[in-house]
Amino acid sequence: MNGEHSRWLLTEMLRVRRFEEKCVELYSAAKIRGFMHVYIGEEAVAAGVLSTLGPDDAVLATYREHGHALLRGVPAGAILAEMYGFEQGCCRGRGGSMHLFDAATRFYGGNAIVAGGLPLAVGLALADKMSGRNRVTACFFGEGAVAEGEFHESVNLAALWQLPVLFCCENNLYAMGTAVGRSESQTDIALKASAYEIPAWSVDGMDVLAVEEAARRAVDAIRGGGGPHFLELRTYRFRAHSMYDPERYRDKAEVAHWVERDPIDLLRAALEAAGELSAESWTSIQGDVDAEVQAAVDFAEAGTIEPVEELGRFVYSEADPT
Amino acid sequence: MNGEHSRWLLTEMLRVRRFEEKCVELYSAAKIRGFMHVYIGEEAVAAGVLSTLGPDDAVLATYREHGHALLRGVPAGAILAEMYGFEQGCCRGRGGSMHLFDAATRFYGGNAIVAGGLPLAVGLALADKMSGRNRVTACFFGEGAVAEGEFHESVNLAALWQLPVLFCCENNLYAMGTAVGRSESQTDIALKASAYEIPAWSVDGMDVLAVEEAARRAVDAIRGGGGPHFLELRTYRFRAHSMYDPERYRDKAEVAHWVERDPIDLLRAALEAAGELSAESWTSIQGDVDAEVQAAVDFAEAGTIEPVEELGRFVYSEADPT
Amino acid sequence: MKTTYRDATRAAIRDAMQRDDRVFLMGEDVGSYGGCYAVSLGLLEEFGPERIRDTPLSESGFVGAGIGAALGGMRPIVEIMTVNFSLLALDQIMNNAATLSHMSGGQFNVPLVIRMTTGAGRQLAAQHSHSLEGWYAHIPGLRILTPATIADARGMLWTALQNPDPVLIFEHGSLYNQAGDLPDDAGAVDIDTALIRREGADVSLITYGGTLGLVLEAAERLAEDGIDAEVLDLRTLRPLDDAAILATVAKTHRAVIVDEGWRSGSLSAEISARITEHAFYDLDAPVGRVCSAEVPVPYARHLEQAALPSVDRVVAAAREAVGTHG
Amino acid sequence: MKTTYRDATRAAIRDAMQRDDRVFLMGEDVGSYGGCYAVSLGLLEEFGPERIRDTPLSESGFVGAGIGAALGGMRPIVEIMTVNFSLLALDQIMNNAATLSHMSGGQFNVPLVIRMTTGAGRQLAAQHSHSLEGWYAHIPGLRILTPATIADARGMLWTALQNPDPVLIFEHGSLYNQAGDLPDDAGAVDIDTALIRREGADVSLITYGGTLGLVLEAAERLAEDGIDAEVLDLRTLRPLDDAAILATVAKTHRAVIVDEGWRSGSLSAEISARITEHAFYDLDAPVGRVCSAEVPVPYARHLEQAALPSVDRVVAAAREAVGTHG
Ligand SMILES: Cc1ncc(C[n+]2csc(CCOP(=O)(O)OP(=O)(O)O)c2C)c(N)n1
Ligand SMILES: Cc1ncc(C[n+]2csc(CCOP(=O)(O)OP(=O)(O)O)c2C)c(N)n1
Ligand SMILES: [Mg+2]
Ligand SMILES: [Mg+2]
Repeated sequence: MNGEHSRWLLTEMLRVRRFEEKCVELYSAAKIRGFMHVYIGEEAVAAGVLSTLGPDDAVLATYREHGHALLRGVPAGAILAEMYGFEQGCCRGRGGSMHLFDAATRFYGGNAIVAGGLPLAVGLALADKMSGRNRVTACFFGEGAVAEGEFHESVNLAALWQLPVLFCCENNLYAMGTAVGRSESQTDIALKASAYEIPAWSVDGMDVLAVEEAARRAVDAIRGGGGPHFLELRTYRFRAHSMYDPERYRDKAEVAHWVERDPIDLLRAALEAAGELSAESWTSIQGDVDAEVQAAVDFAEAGTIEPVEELGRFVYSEADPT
Repeated sequence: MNGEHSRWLLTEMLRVRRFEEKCVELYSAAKIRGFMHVYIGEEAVAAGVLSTLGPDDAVLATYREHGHALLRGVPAGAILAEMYGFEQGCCRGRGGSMHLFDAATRFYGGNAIVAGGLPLAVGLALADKMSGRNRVTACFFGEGAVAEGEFHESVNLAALWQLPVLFCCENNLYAMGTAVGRSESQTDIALKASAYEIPAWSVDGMDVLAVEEAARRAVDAIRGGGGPHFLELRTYRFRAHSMYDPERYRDKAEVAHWVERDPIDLLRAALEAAGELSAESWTSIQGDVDAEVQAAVDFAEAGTIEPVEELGRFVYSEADPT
Repeated sequence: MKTTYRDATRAAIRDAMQRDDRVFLMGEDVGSYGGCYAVSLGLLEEFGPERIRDTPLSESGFVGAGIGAALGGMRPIVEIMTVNFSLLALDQIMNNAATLSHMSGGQFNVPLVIRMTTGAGRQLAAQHSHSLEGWYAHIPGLRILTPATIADARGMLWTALQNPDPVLIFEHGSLYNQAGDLPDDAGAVDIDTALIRREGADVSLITYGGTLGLVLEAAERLAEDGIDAEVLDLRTLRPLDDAAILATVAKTHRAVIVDEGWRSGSLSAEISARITEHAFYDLDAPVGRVCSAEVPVPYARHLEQAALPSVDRVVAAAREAVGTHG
Repeated sequence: MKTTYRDATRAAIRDAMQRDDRVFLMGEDVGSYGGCYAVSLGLLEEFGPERIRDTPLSESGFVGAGIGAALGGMRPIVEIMTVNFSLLALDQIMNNAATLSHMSGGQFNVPLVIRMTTGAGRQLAAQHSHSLEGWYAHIPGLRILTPATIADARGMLWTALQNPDPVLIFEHGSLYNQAGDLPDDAGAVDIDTALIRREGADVSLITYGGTLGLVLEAAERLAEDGIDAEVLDLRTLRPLDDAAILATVAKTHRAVIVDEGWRSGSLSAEISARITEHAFYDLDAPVGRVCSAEVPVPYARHLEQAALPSVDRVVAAAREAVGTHG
């Protein structure tokens, strides 16, 4: 175990966790509105995969994408201000929680249509391939998306054209209240993906080091011209689907069982066991993370709304950026 | 070899062949308009599968469905009159070649949207299952349809709900000008279908007895409660995709190679070899078929157009048939 | 009986399920989740998973399966969570549901009901907030309903299920919590006619669905200024009740149409055109329209609200219509 | 130079491919088949399979991939064979292409061109014959073009490719064989303005795309009766050129809109509503509309023809507009 790198991964996961715990608080305080979906419990997936990408690569995620945006490098303040609906938000308040975008980090959303981002990922990768750029496009989606036709069409296109796409299926066992066995006739998602003739593996999505290792192998293969790869990341969401979900469809024991495999706790314990995480170091990590979150809140709280006269802006581009 | 039954299958295939050869002639004479797609070369598929169904079962096909309609029992005259655009046509001239329907034989089209019929098949089977009726819904589609999202969603639904659907993929190697290898990352279609956890086999689609045997096995299994089954029928269209296709995408040698395996010739030769088809018998079969085709032409030629005042009829139902 | 639009919708589904074995409800999370907007809460326990049928995320697939089941003699109620997702099923809706009867020369019909949530106002942003019911009303072969009241939420479904052809019911998301009274014996209502929700003599405010409430509020506001507005609730967007539209215009000689769809190509355009065609010489002022701004609905509350029809905008449009009479 | 609409369309694609490396054509059978309507015939040989890219049958997938490629810096031309199939891609078109710029606060834009064949008249029946371009014009974020002439077929594509936002080009299937002259140096044309195709003083006939030809024919017929019709070709359906529409109406005081879409909720309704809103007091007669009958287009030739706008119907509508002046 590389202590420094692992501590960094731990920090990354904690950043997401604490940021989202704050989001939940702010949602209850009605600072954030609309639909909001948190990633709590699944942090190892985004942390492990995103650490393998470079700045030129592209990332797409779903409506459950605060963590992906944050770890991709979108400033926490800009994300939070977005959820406040403020002009300082990463989309000037137009997108909200489900629609975070950031050109600077090539973060192409945020997409509230299940599976809607997959064809975009294929296209981004196609552009790279046609332009001779050695870049990877990583696309995150839930196992619920696998039933959609757009999933099928996208994976087939990527495979046919051997495009540099990393498909990351966050299999958290439920799509809202629908257990995977009631949405997929084939519940082994990696096996299903293999039917498109692309390399596909399942990974323990609660073990960030395992995720990172698998992602690195896939990303290296893609960069080497190996075409699309598929990772099924077996994980679990600790919280409700969204802020409106009374969770009738799963029992507390199941949740408790998975919470025992909290990815943050697991890594922390491993680091401690390896003598790589002193109490001070853990305290300092937490302090840094809390400071970042607090700064984000301060930034968001100081935000302002866009003048209502600007409502019609950006429906069409203001200047041709070509 | 059961001589009588095989002669009947031979007759069925010949009925389709001669009927469609006449259609091509009539298209050239501008009696038939619009898009028309013939099934010449693929007759063993419809003949072999449909012979295993009963009158209560349901059938759906594509725009290349003259043969399916005919062998399902739609009168040849009504089909031809439909292509003439006449009131005596099976859809009163509203559907044309690509949209044949017939309530009496539970023939639910005729669908000119590739893969568009698959969800309907799932629904028809769902209705049967929910109503406790032991019926099979057979759905024909080309291998090109396999790339569509509707294929994926439909097979998954049928598998999940264990519905009595017989999926019949007519793999004739091309979707218009697109060879299967350029449309499917996994060209073994039966293998691909297996990924939905349903029984799936490939069959020589030029051998009507093999098709029939496979279909019977599948239909029996479905009737026995075995859920959906999938047949990949390996076949070839001898003619162009439609009447407008200059066939730039395949060479004559390939076509010639497949024409050697003409399903009608193959069965005829086998019957002759087995001493089950005398010259007189073959002459008499041809005579009967030609007579049927001629009667259909006579029927269509005597047809009349629907009064133009009736244009708006059937957009909404005229009476609630509940 | 005190109830809500949500509960009335559920009561309608339950009633239909009890009365007709062929009826079933199918859609994403209608079952064990209890329905995305809790409309179907409790129905799984009552009717079981065959008839309260959870589907995978496969809008085209399960809408098409609903069409097939209807062809096969069932009376499916298919739920699409949100109008934007229905775009995934448009092939099945337009190319199959709306055309099968005509293409087959009347041999087949599709007695299917599709319900979906529509509309904005809850900060759900551009992929969950559109109002496409007026746009769907363009499609021949469909019938489009927009229950705006608790009574219509309770009563339209059964009538829709009796209809031999596909019916789309659009439930505005902001109505589910609407509370009010419903007679204990409330039942099926007609789906053919528009209804005057407020009588008036000076200007006709024509609307439907989610905007009925604010239009009634605007009418009260106008009354304070001595403007007596008539409010017509279209209820059914296809076919439109032309007689009711023309009757109110003949009475008031002025009309403003209020519609949450994007303005260009909205249903309000069609109504305006029809009024022009059939009542041109009755009109004392050009027909006015209050629609949504032509933007993908933004998340920020102030922007979202600015994009939508409001009481103020309706009042202003009505005043303009009245002020400009010739 | 003698050419056809088909060849002019191909020349436009070839020219764009030569001028800009980022341009490529993608769609079903654009390559080895030679294009469903032979538009792209020969381009595969010239530009190779990377840039003349055959796709599987996956409308949602490859339209979405076009959006992604545009985001990634390319300038894709995506071809959908027939307008009805575009319904399969509507999620990508409305929920992504049309909204990404706005949702992202202007950070991203989608310089994508989607071409498709539209319209009836060739006995292709209900699943291949609709005219949905006016319906698409409802969607903010899109630009909708309908080249009606050889010059526009040749010239609109390049301009569309320079546009930073998604542009849908609808080519009416009956135009491909249209023959005519094109200057040797024909090139890009503007896509912002409607054009008067015939000057006239008595009535404005407003149309676009596939119906321009019959409207011009109707104008000639009307001229024989001494009615001097002006013909306005809209060219771009979104955004509409309001100035041109209002100018012709201000001149003639009478308007008939001719549009192959189904009448209810057609583009003609929007134009009628706008004329009413902005030129009500200029009008000497109600705005007329000639649209398609509200039926899924039937196969039989006589029924199909009866469903579509015709010279006779345009002449009759124009006569009525002129005859009823106040
Ligand atoms: C096309 C579409 N259908 C339905 C929804 C409503 N919806 C939002 S999230 C969700 C469940 C998705 O589950 P999954 O893909 O497993 O992702 P998870 O939420 O578990 O991360 C559903 C049904 C949607 N947003 N888009
Ligand atoms: C959704 C859709 N996209 C495109 C087409 C145009 N089209 C008609 S047939 C066809 C090829 C279909 O090939 P396949 O499914 O293999 O059937 P085959 O024609 O070989 O029998 C295409 C692309 C269509 N009808 N529907
Ligand atoms: Mg999930
Ligand atoms: Mg094929």
